[in-house]
Amino acid sequence: MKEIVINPITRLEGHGKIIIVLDDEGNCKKAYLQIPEIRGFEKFAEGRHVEDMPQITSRICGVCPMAHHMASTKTLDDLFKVQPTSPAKKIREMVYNVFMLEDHALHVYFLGGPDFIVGPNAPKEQRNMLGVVAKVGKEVGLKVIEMRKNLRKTNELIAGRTIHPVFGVPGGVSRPISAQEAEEIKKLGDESVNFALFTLKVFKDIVLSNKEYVDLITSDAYTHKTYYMGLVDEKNRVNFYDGKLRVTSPSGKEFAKFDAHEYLEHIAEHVEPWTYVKFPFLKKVGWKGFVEGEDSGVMSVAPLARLNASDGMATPRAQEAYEEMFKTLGGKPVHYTLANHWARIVETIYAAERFRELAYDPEITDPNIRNLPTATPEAGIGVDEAPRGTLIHHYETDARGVVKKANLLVATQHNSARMALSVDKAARSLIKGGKVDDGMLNMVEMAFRAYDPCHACGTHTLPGSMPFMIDVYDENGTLIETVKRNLP
Amino acid sequence: MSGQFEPKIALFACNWCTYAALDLAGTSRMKYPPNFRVIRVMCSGRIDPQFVVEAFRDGADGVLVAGCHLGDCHYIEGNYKALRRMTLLRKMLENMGIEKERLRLEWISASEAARFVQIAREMVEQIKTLGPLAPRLQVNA
Amino acid sequence: MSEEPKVGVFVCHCGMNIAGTISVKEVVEYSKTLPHVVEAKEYLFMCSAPGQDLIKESVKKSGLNRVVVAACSPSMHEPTFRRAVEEAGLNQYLLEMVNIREQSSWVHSDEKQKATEQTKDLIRMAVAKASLLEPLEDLRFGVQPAALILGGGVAGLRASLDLAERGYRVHLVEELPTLGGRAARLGKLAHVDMRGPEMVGSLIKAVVSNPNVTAHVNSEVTGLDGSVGYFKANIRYKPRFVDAKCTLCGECFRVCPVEVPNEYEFGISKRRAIYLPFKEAYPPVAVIDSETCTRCGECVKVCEPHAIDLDETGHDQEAIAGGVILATGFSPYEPPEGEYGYGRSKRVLTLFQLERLLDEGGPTGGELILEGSTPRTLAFIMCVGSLGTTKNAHQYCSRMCCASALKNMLRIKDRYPETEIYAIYKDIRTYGRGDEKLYEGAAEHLVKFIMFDTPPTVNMRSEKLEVEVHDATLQEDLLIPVDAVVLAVGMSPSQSLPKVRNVVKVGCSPEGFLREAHLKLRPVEAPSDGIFFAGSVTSPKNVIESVMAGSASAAKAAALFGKEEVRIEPMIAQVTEEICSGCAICIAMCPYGAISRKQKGEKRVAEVDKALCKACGACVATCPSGAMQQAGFKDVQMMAQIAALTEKRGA
Amino acid sequence: MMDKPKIAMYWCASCGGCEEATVDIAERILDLVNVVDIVFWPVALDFKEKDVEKLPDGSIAASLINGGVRVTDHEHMVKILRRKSKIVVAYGACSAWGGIPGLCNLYAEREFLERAYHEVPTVDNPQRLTPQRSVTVEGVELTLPEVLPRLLPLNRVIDVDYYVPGCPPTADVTWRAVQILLSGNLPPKGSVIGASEKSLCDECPLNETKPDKVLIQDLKRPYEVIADPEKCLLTQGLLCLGPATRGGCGALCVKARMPCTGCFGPLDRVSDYGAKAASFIASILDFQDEEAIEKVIDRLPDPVGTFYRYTLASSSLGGKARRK
Repeated sequence: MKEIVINPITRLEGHGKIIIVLDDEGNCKKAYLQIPEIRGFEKFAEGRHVEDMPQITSRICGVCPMAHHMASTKTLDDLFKVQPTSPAKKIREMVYNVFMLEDHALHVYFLGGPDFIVGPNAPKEQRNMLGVVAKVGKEVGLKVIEMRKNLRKTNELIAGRTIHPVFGVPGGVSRPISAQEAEEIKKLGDESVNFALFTLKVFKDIVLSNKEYVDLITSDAYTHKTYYMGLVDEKNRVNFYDGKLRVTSPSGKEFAKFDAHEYLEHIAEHVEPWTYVKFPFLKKVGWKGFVEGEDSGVMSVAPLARLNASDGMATPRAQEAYEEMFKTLGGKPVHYTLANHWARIVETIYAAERFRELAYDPEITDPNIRNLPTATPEAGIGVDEAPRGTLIHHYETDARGVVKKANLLVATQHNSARMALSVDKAARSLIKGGKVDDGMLNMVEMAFRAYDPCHACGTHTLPGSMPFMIDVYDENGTLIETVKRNLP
Repeated sequence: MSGQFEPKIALFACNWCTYAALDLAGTSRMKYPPNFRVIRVMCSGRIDPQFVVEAFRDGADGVLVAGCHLGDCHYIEGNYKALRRMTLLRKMLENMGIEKERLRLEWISASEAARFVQIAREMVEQIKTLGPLAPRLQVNA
Repeated sequence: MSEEPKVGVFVCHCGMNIAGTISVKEVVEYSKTLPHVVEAKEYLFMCSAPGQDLIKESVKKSGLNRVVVAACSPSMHEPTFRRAVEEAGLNQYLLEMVNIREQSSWVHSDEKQKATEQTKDLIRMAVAKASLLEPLEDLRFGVQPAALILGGGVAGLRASLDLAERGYRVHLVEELPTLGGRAARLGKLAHVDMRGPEMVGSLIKAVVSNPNVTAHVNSEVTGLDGSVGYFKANIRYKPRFVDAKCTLCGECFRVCPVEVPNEYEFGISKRRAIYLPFKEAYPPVAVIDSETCTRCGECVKVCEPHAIDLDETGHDQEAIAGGVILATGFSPYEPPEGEYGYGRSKRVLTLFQLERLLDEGGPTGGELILEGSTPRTLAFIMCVGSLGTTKNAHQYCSRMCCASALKNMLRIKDRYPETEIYAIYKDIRTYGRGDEKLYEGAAEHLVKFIMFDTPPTVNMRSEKLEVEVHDATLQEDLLIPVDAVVLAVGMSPSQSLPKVRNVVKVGCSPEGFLREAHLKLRPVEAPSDGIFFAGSVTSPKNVIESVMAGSASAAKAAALFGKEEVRIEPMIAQVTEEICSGCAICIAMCPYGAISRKQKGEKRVAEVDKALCKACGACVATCPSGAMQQAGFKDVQMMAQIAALTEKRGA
Repeated sequence: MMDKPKIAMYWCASCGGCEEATVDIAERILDLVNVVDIVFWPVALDFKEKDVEKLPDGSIAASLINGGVRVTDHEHMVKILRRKSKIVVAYGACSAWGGIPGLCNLYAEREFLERAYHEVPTVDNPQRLTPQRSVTVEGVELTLPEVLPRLLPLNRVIDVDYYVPGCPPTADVTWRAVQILLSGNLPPKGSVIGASEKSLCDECPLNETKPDKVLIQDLKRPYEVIADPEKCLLTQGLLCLGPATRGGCGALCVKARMPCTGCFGPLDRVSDYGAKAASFIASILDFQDEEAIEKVIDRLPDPVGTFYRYTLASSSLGGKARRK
């Protein structure tokens, strides 16, 4: 039996590697995704001042710090039994959509995007942000960079910082928005919507017009019939900031709809001894191992899942894109992992439109941004939709607001079981006869990157695509072949 | 060293009261355990919590911070600053698993040699029962 | 100092004092192995001439640039070795002493090996610190040969006169409208056939007639800048409304419509809003109490010499001095209302009120008359406000009250032989010269002495008072009907002290009196250079002791004024402006107001006034960025000393 | 002349915020890639030593390493990187002092494994499994790196040449640091580069609002008060650690009306940030009597997490003392 180790496929909360086990014919027998790191946030949260949690937990992920900061801030609202003032709630939601927009854009153009915009089989040197710039033109490239920069500057202004924000306090936000700041923000809101629509156009022109890509998206290798979960508003439309959690089944029926406070009745985590990541699953279905289908509790989150779990989008242009996507891909639910890229663009449009709506809301400059808590803290639960899926924070404190217990369900984690499936399936269908080449590895990698797990980032943000190094061992564990890519 | 654990105690003494009290203990030929290592400062108000944690890191099993009695400071109020700093520091040390007996703050006037001797004996005994600190800090040695 | 440190270690045997306990050989050999140590020597008596020569030679021969001396306490011989180091051509502050006698050999003589180990540790720590020592220069300040004296009582007057007679300028500042202080309001004094006002009066005359003295009466020091050698004081003259043209004809007193209790007579008599505090007050000029004066102008109308100006506002005056003497005295213990019936019955009075009653210069011309009659039985309750007799009482003994009470008992017996007197005491302390005679005298005159453990109670039975006390000697309860009760109250720290301490930065003891640099060795000096104490500002004193302290403080001040400059140890705080962010945290840390923020570019940074810094280091321990450091006690130096607590391999 | 200098970036236990920060230099990246080769090097993680050994020593101009050393693989790898790099830069708070994940040094590693895999309410783990160093599944041995007893800052494992502070370093700080590294004339070893020499107050818009005497009567927690935006937060009783914290960020948090929590770490002359921060805060508490002092200090239930938020792992004690 041979074993192939791919280091690292990417990093989630740390680093990841894939072990591909070949049978005697050299076909993939099984592939494992390992996350070999842990940092112990749930533990060292204990003893901290609970109001520090929004800033502490944002350090779980520097790519989506706003998602943690916001989930944590909402947990504080719940814990201190205080609602944010209406202006504060709007400021929060606006900032949050700016963040979703900026983060999705990053992925669309520079992380996952290159696989499609430049093309999966394009030379690796081009499969990166510079490749994208070459393909769509320098001014577009710079426009993207500029856009992202302005969006992040805006959030720095309001939230204090973009990476690890500080503005979240129970009952509101720490800083109001001045009238002339609001003028700038409105302008940016307009630009954002144009930018988002432009992005959809690029995607259509380059991806959808290319049959090869569409086949790829719909290919069996990237298809899994699992449950889908996401936050929805009162009309079951996608919402990133707040709402109820809705779960739809592989056949597209509503399976559950619940308030975050009931998460313990619906979600459990499975533990494997060979990886540090835990595998959340639907409690009421149960853990049946790494298998798909109605009977397996394996679920999926993030853009495609959110769209699958919803009945539509709350803004007009996003709703159009939503309908178009499902129409093109054969109706809900869509089980093609790679459709996440498209779904992400639908969400990009929603984020931009929602951002503009709030930017133009007069209340956004109202100085009444805080309700001071009076209740004694006890326990709180908060939820939001990170770019990479549902985020749930749950704290218990003593009367002085010192954390006694914390539980954190991190976005990417909800996808870990399905990711393992994807990797396994991709490896099985792509690695045959012990033949391992670069393009094939990229396919395996794509299966993974589609989920945009935190830090797929790193590898694609700059020239040179993800470095690879594969050892093929024989049964005695001696190295018989080494495939290298992008190594000095 | 003998098998018996001999604690090492860093003693930060203010020049005007405690240091003088130590001298008085000497001139009056009093006896107390030889476990103290005196570090002289002009005033207990000069004692920086950094000194204390550094002392623990560098092998002290205990730290005794001593100055003039409250209201009797040579520099009017330096010992109040020591009091505030050490109160906060002791709380931090406890949260870091260092028993409060290991950091002691005492007011010992120039004439209170006998009182120092009694405190010294007491502290050495307490720390002997607590045992050495160093091995509990070398986690990644 | 960038050059490589070369440390010499010198270990003293002090005869057998050290060598008898500590194995000096072993210590010396060990010292040689320490980083930067190029030489380690021992000697029988390092402080002796040959011992010092040994150090000097080594410095010269082996080019030492740091010296560590392990011997006795620095309080003993640091000056000696600093001199030696200086004579060897090194900066005197490149010396570090290790105290292995008082703090090792003498206290650990029965644990020789452990004491030797301890000594090695201490030397290792000292060497680590010494290697980082830097040369320092003493601070030097010129001296103004003039004194600023606060308080015009006997102590302040005595100090003023002594200094003036030595030819030094004196600014004597008295807060009240008259000089003389408490002693000027005593009746007949003990042992001398003289009234308080007469005695003090003679002193006042001598002082005010001396051209070197400027007496600022009815004035306060409202600001004091600078430090030893050069103080700049702001003296605030309160309005008196009456000038020197006043002849004390008394017309104005007659017409003034306002009448209030006279505080100078402790409330036993009344005064007008325009008044003279007491007969012998100095200057002999009336004064108007602006609080109670209604500005009706009646006095102005009747004043022939036109001495009154109701629009006077007072003024400020500056005074320069090289040293300051605080002689602001004490305040009598004021019993809370109801303590021994005080404040409830006019027949319960304090010793100070009695003094006024018995003084022929007093309101009754010396007649002991209470509510129109002379009491026939009197109880003196002693130790009121002292020896912790009541919950408000001080723990200390006020020292003067026993003698003073006894003196007054004798005067009463002398004037009204029939009077029956009880002395109810916790303890009788007639320690002063000749005071024992007062006690014997009282006994001879059949004053009845009753000792108590639990303080007596004073009950008011209609007209009569009765004192209820358990006689600790006879072990029986007594009920004594009396016509009057005298409370022998003690001394409290002066009520004006908080005001004074706002201006002159000095500490006080737990009792609330000012704190000396050293109780026994420097009893009239403040811890801060150039500030001296006279009289009862530091503890209860009788007249004799106060006058002595006055002279003593004058002598100290004179010794200062005799120099043309003073040298101060340079262990003061210093700011590194390049890293000071001007966060201002240090400023509030300084008890002497030595730190301020100065403009540097468009920002501000901390600045230390060398003259005001007293080297406590509180700001250094606080400075959050390490920009503030103390010469000779820098963080790096302290940290090196601490880091050497245990031996580090390879270190 | 020859090829552009190589700059490697390696991450240990970090959140990725440091990489994001480098991305935030935005269009300046394009200038940068003209002068250097940026070799992102995540692959190094599980690289076998022998493979890295093949690289000539010192062949990497500079390695920017972020994240604290949490597992054996990190430890192993940074040691190799040290040999291969001319300059090693501890980039970001975690690498420089352990950062927020360093707070786990208040617990033994088994305690947080216990918490994560057995205790949390969502966990469904009937066989009480815990991730293992090595397990064999279907005949294949799967190994995981070992979790170290304590998270270590980079300089407790290898020799570090320079430090870039911040959680994360801001784009400007990063850009300044990179320029210093490229400039050729390098500051003394051990220097903190890209940030300020002074504490945050120096660049804080509210510094000049301080009274001359900064004394505080109470310690307030941020959720308890609405701060006056025109007044220094510290003087309002909010625990702003700006005075003890290196400047360079431009007082971002204060501008958002939140107190500085110290992510830029200590200044050059401070050896233990937490002890120093505690020292200055305790010193300015305007209380004399012991009970009052105890009382106001009890307003702060978690002084360690407050003063050592980013520097516990690099503090004198490094974390919690082990039980006997």
